[in-house]
Amino acid sequence: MGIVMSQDFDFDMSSKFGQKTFLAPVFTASGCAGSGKELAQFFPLTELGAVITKSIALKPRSGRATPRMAETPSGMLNSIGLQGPGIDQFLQDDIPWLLANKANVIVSISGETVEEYASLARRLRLVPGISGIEVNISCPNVENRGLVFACDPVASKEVIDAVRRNIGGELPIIAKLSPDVTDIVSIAGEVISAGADGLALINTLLGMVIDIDTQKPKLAGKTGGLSGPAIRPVAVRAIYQVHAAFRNIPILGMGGVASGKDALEMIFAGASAVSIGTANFGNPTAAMKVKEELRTLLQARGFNSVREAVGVAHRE
Amino acid sequence: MGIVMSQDFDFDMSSKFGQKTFLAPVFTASGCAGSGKELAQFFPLTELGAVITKSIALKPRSGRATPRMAETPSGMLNSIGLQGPGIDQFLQDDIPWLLANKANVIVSISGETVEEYASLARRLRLVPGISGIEVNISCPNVENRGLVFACDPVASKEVIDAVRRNIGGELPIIAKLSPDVTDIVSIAGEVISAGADGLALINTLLGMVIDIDTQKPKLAGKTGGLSGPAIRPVAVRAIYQVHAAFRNIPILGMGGVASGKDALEMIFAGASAVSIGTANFGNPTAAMKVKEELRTLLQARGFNSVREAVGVAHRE
Amino acid sequence: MSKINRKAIQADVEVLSNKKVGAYHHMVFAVGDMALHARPGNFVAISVGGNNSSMILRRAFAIYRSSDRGQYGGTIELVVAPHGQGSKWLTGLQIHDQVNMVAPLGTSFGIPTEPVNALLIGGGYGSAPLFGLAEVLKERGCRVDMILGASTAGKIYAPLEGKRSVNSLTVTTEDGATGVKGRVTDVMSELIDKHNAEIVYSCGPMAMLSAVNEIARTHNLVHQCAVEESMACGIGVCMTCVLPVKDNDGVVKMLRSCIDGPVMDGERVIWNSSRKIPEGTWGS
Amino acid sequence: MSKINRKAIQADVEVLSNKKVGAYHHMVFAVGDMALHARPGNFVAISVGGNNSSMILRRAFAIYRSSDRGQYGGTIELVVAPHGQGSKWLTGLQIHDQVNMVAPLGTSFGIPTEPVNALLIGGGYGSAPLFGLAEVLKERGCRVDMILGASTAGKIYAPLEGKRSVNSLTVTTEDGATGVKGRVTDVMSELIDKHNAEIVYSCGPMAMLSAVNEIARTHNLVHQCAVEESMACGIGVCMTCVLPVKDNDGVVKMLRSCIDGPVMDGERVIWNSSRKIPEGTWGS
Ligand SMILES: Cc1cc2nc3c(=O)[nH]c(=O)nc-3n(C[C@H](O)[C@H](O)[C@H](O)COP(=O)(O)OP(=O)(O)OC[C@H]3O[C@@H](n4cnc5c(N)ncnc54)[C@H](O)[C@@H]3O)c2cc1C
Ligand SMILES: Cc1cc2nc3c(=O)[nH]c(=O)nc-3n(C[C@H](O)[C@H](O)[C@H](O)COP(=O)(O)OP(=O)(O)OC[C@H]3O[C@@H](n4cnc5c(N)ncnc54)[C@H](O)[C@@H]3O)c2cc1C
Ligand SMILES: Cc1cc2nc3c(=O)[nH]c(=O)nc-3n(C[C@H](O)[C@H](O)[C@H](O)COP(=O)(O)O)c2cc1C
Ligand SMILES: Cc1cc2nc3c(=O)[nH]c(=O)nc-3n(C[C@H](O)[C@H](O)[C@H](O)COP(=O)(O)O)c2cc1C
Ligand code: FES
Ligand code: FES
Repeated sequence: MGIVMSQDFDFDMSSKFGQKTFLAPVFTASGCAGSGKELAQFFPLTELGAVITKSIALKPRSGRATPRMAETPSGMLNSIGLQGPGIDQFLQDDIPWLLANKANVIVSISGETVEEYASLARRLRLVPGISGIEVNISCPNVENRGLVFACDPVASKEVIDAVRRNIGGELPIIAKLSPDVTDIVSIAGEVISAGADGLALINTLLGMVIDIDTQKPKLAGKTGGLSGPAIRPVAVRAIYQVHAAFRNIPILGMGGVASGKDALEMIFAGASAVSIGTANFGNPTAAMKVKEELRTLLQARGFNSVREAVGVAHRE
Repeated sequence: MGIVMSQDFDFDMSSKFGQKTFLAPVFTASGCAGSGKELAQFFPLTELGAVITKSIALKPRSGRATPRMAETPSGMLNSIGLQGPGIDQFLQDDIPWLLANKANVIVSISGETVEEYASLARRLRLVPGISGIEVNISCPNVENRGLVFACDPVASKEVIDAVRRNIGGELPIIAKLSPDVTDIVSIAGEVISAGADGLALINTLLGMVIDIDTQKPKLAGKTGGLSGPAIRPVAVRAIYQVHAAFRNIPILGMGGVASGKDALEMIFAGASAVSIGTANFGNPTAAMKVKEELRTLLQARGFNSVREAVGVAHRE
Repeated sequence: MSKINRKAIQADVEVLSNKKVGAYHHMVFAVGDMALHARPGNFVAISVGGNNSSMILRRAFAIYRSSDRGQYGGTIELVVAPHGQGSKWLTGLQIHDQVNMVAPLGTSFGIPTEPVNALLIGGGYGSAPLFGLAEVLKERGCRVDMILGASTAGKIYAPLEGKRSVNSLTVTTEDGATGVKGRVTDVMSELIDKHNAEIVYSCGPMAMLSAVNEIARTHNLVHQCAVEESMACGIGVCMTCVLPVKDNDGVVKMLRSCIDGPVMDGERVIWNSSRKIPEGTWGS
Repeated sequence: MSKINRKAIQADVEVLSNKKVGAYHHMVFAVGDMALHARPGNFVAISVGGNNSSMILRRAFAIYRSSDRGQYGGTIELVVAPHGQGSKWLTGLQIHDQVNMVAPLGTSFGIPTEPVNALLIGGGYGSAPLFGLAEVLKERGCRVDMILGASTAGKIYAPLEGKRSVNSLTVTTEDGATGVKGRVTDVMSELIDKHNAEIVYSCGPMAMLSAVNEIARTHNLVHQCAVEESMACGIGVCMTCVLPVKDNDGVVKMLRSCIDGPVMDGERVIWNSSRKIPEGTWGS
């Protein structure tokens, strides 16, 4: 059933994406938790709502050359370039370990064509035990001059449509959107109309750092994705705008969450749960810290569940 | 001639926008230097490339209600709402003082319709002594459902076109773009084709902070503009992308510049000069610090002028 | 029209002393010439968090006392509540640590040219600027009575040497732990009458100032108050700290509390205007 | 396949000592049980900048020495160069200050089961992990010779007690201020021959490791090196710290230097691959 047990019987921290219920409101963000094993030495993965795996492609990918990261004020740039073993080896190595360790798993997928997303969905519909699929559409579309899917409403819709048609009934589809667009609400509308059960907001912002000594972009890939507390106000805004437009679509909030306070901000803005990305790097136990602090803050404010707090900032 | 004298005879820090030469590469960003008087007690305004005035509208505006600001990690949100006395009183009070104090002045204008921008341009063409006009197109277009001009290539072009036709020959037009768009290069292309002599990159990013105690957006205006070091990587990326596409259009770089190192990053990315915004709040002498540090860094790298350093990060 | 405080100086200054007093920290800084022109009501703006700080804005603090001579040259004293990130960092500093300060900033309390009976009202750390004011008023021959209020005893800042400069001190606490149980406004009317107050000075939370203003108005008293709005710059360049104030011609404008304030004429302020622009405000 | 260091612990640890030595700071931390499983080559990851830091990523430092007993319980020692923002903050700490540390992390130097002649080569602060390694090798009956190089004398870190654990120490500096003028690779071949070196261990800048590897290869020697790539997490979750390495089947993969390293088999590393993915890399 995709339900993990949690220690709290008195306080309901669950969220629901499609048909799946997740008992803890804190997830790990795609690409920020390794294969799960690496964090598992710091806390039990069963404490998470789910592990969202690093976006996986059909084929193995070496990713981008190094340097792949640059620290920025209250943030960082990364340009990993979706390094990964490809779906086959991923399903063979990573998934069994996660399931054996009773982690809830949401598989994040990435493709270069609509058809690749469709193929990935077909592969995943047959995999028992996973709890959802996150569709990372912040990837360049090779069939359209490399324009990122998430920047184009039509392409975004096509991808989710293809995944929906190929995934079958049960697995919730979470569409992960990019903030680098003029109108995130309209992109959200498109993917919802194509059948997304939930939204992940937000992916990184496109940024660049120049090394003043080499006089070149610091990252080998030149641009990179900006993440961390620096972008939190942009994430909160995106969540607020999208929740205002689509009250019934659950949102997984992310972008600089490092404390319970940060998580609460996103929940008040309209997120049903949050994901921890960059904060894992600075603090391997960040997810547990966020979860504990969030519970304390919610209880102090008289909420009996996370659900009650979702979107309260929209009340007049 | 719009040329301010500077103390350096050995090192050329000048930049050129249209027909005007500015001897110092550090400007103050619109809305971040009051009327000029307030900073003048900390350093002589003649040390600046120019003072860019707070965006002025045709009519007086009270701006937004308070709270108007929220501090964020390495940044801040503001929602001033373009408070100002309107062009008449501005030309009567602020401009004469600035000119009497020998400051170089670039007037920033904002409007709610294309016609308002045109009217503002007509008013400014008759004003002796000013060195340029910055067109802030990050304003809601009342004739198009409040959609911000800068988010719409057609509207952006129309505004610059109207200003160009009304301003006359001499005054350089600097179009100030918003980073909240899917494709800033195409917007840049439109305003350049309409006759912009230079670009100001970037305006603030739309953000939000929620107060977890009141459970409401912290700002009375709900959303606000994110500025400060947090957004610098986004600014550097925008400058780099636009300079790559339009090598001959001078760019005024801004977004989190607080040190000479930050300024140099933008210059290497393609800016001809930089503007200091939020950094003035934390440090009233930030502009002078940036200017001195920038000179030292450039000289240490063997550059004989700022101009030589513009865009060097694009070299293969 | 704006009253830029042209005496403001920016400098790195040294912490001379940092002592916990009730819920607050009394902090002394060696500031050199910066102290020369500080007047009661003026404030300082301090950078917080150190070199690698994620906090990019200064914090404003009312000047509690200043002295332009003494063992350490000029000094400025503050009363700081460890509230959020910035003030906690500040109150965590050690002797000899340095901070960057801009001061003196803003307007100061208007001082009557004739001796009058003054009632000074402070809420929480809002008492800080009132003791310096009391001294000046006393020097001018005024009678000075003071009311200090807070939620609880620890939040009343009333040091011994401060008390010496007032004719009477009335304390109110909401929990009744010390002084009169209640709010400053519960005792204000009575004290106005008792001491024949002719002018009211106040400093504290906006809600208190508003309530004080109402009572001062009904008694037809001049009310000088030091307002506290969120400030991003403190020097007049950002326009975040505004509040609606009537000008000489009765026109309501959004004025900067860092330049046209913090001390303002209470009668001119349009109170309770947070989250809305009052109707009729110029330009709205 | 990856070798997660399952001994890693996260804790707030206390600065016991912080002394400037030449261009570096020798720092000692009271770490309790964290020291128990530290091996030469392992590193620590430290949060920098304090509570309000704008630096969100940890900094990695090779463990110079560790001890699981003594006056202060377990200790870990580091050699830190005050380079940029983070390391300057760290080296500015006082005794009794606390930092958050995750350790021990990464792989350790492989120790030969038989006594062999080992040549240890360090560049700059890269000497740090080599002294602990030398001690272990000596215990195993190995002959240990060491070369340390740097641009100038102040950047050679070679404390007296460290020197005791090696049979010979050769120093090179690029400016010739001390030792042989030149680079470690200028004296390396000669020392390999002279001492019949059978294995090379190295730690230092990537360019040095690459040059050392080239010479080790021409002498047909095993080369264990501790690489230094920019790390965002240090614990294997971010994939920023990768470099191309041949696996057992000769396939080149981008491996994480924080988990599959920092100590790697020099022969397997594809050197000089910054800013490009070598041809034939798996998945590219
Ligand atoms: C004119 C003036 C005088 C002041 N005098 C004193 C004083 O004498 N003693 C004292 O302890 N504090 C005083 N304050 C409040 C002080 O400036 C800080 O706002 C307060 O210490 C909280 O900052 P923080 O970093 O701890 O909290 P945070 O919550 O981390 O602050 C975040 C941001 O919100 C702003 N903010 C938060 N609370 C307030 C508030 N109550 N008023 C205005 N802005 C706020 C901060 O300035 C900061 O920009 C004064 C403020 C003003 C404007
Ligand atoms: C495995 C390993 C072991 C290390 N051991 C030591 C040691 O024993 N002593 C020591 O002084 N330093 C060591 N370093 C380097 C150290 O981690 C910091 O990178 C260095 O102190 C610079 O950080 P900063 O904050 O001062 O500089 P900044 O320039 O402010 O750093 C900005 C970012 O770039 C990264 N970075 C900068 N320079 C380097 C570099 N040379 N290598 C990797 N990342 C870099 C930083 O980690 C940080 O994320 C080691 C690094 C690694 C990966
Ligand atoms: C190193 C790194 C790798 C990432 N990889 C992925 C990825 O593979 N797929 C994806 O959808 N998002 C990826 N992201 C984006 C994060 O999942 C998250 O959306 C973003 O970083 C904002 O959250 P944060 O500020 O908490 O990190 C990555 C982020 C980082 C920092
Ligand atoms: C308080 C405040 C007011 C601003 N007002 C204006 C304005 O009136 N017109 C405008 O074009 N930009 C305005 N800006 C944007 C700045 O000019 C600048 O583009 C932006 O803040 C990024 O630079 P910074 O990070 O250096 O502040 C304002 C920014 C701030 C923080
Ligand atoms: S605080 Fe910036 S104008 Fe008052
Ligand atoms: S530093 Fe994050 S995976 Fe190695």
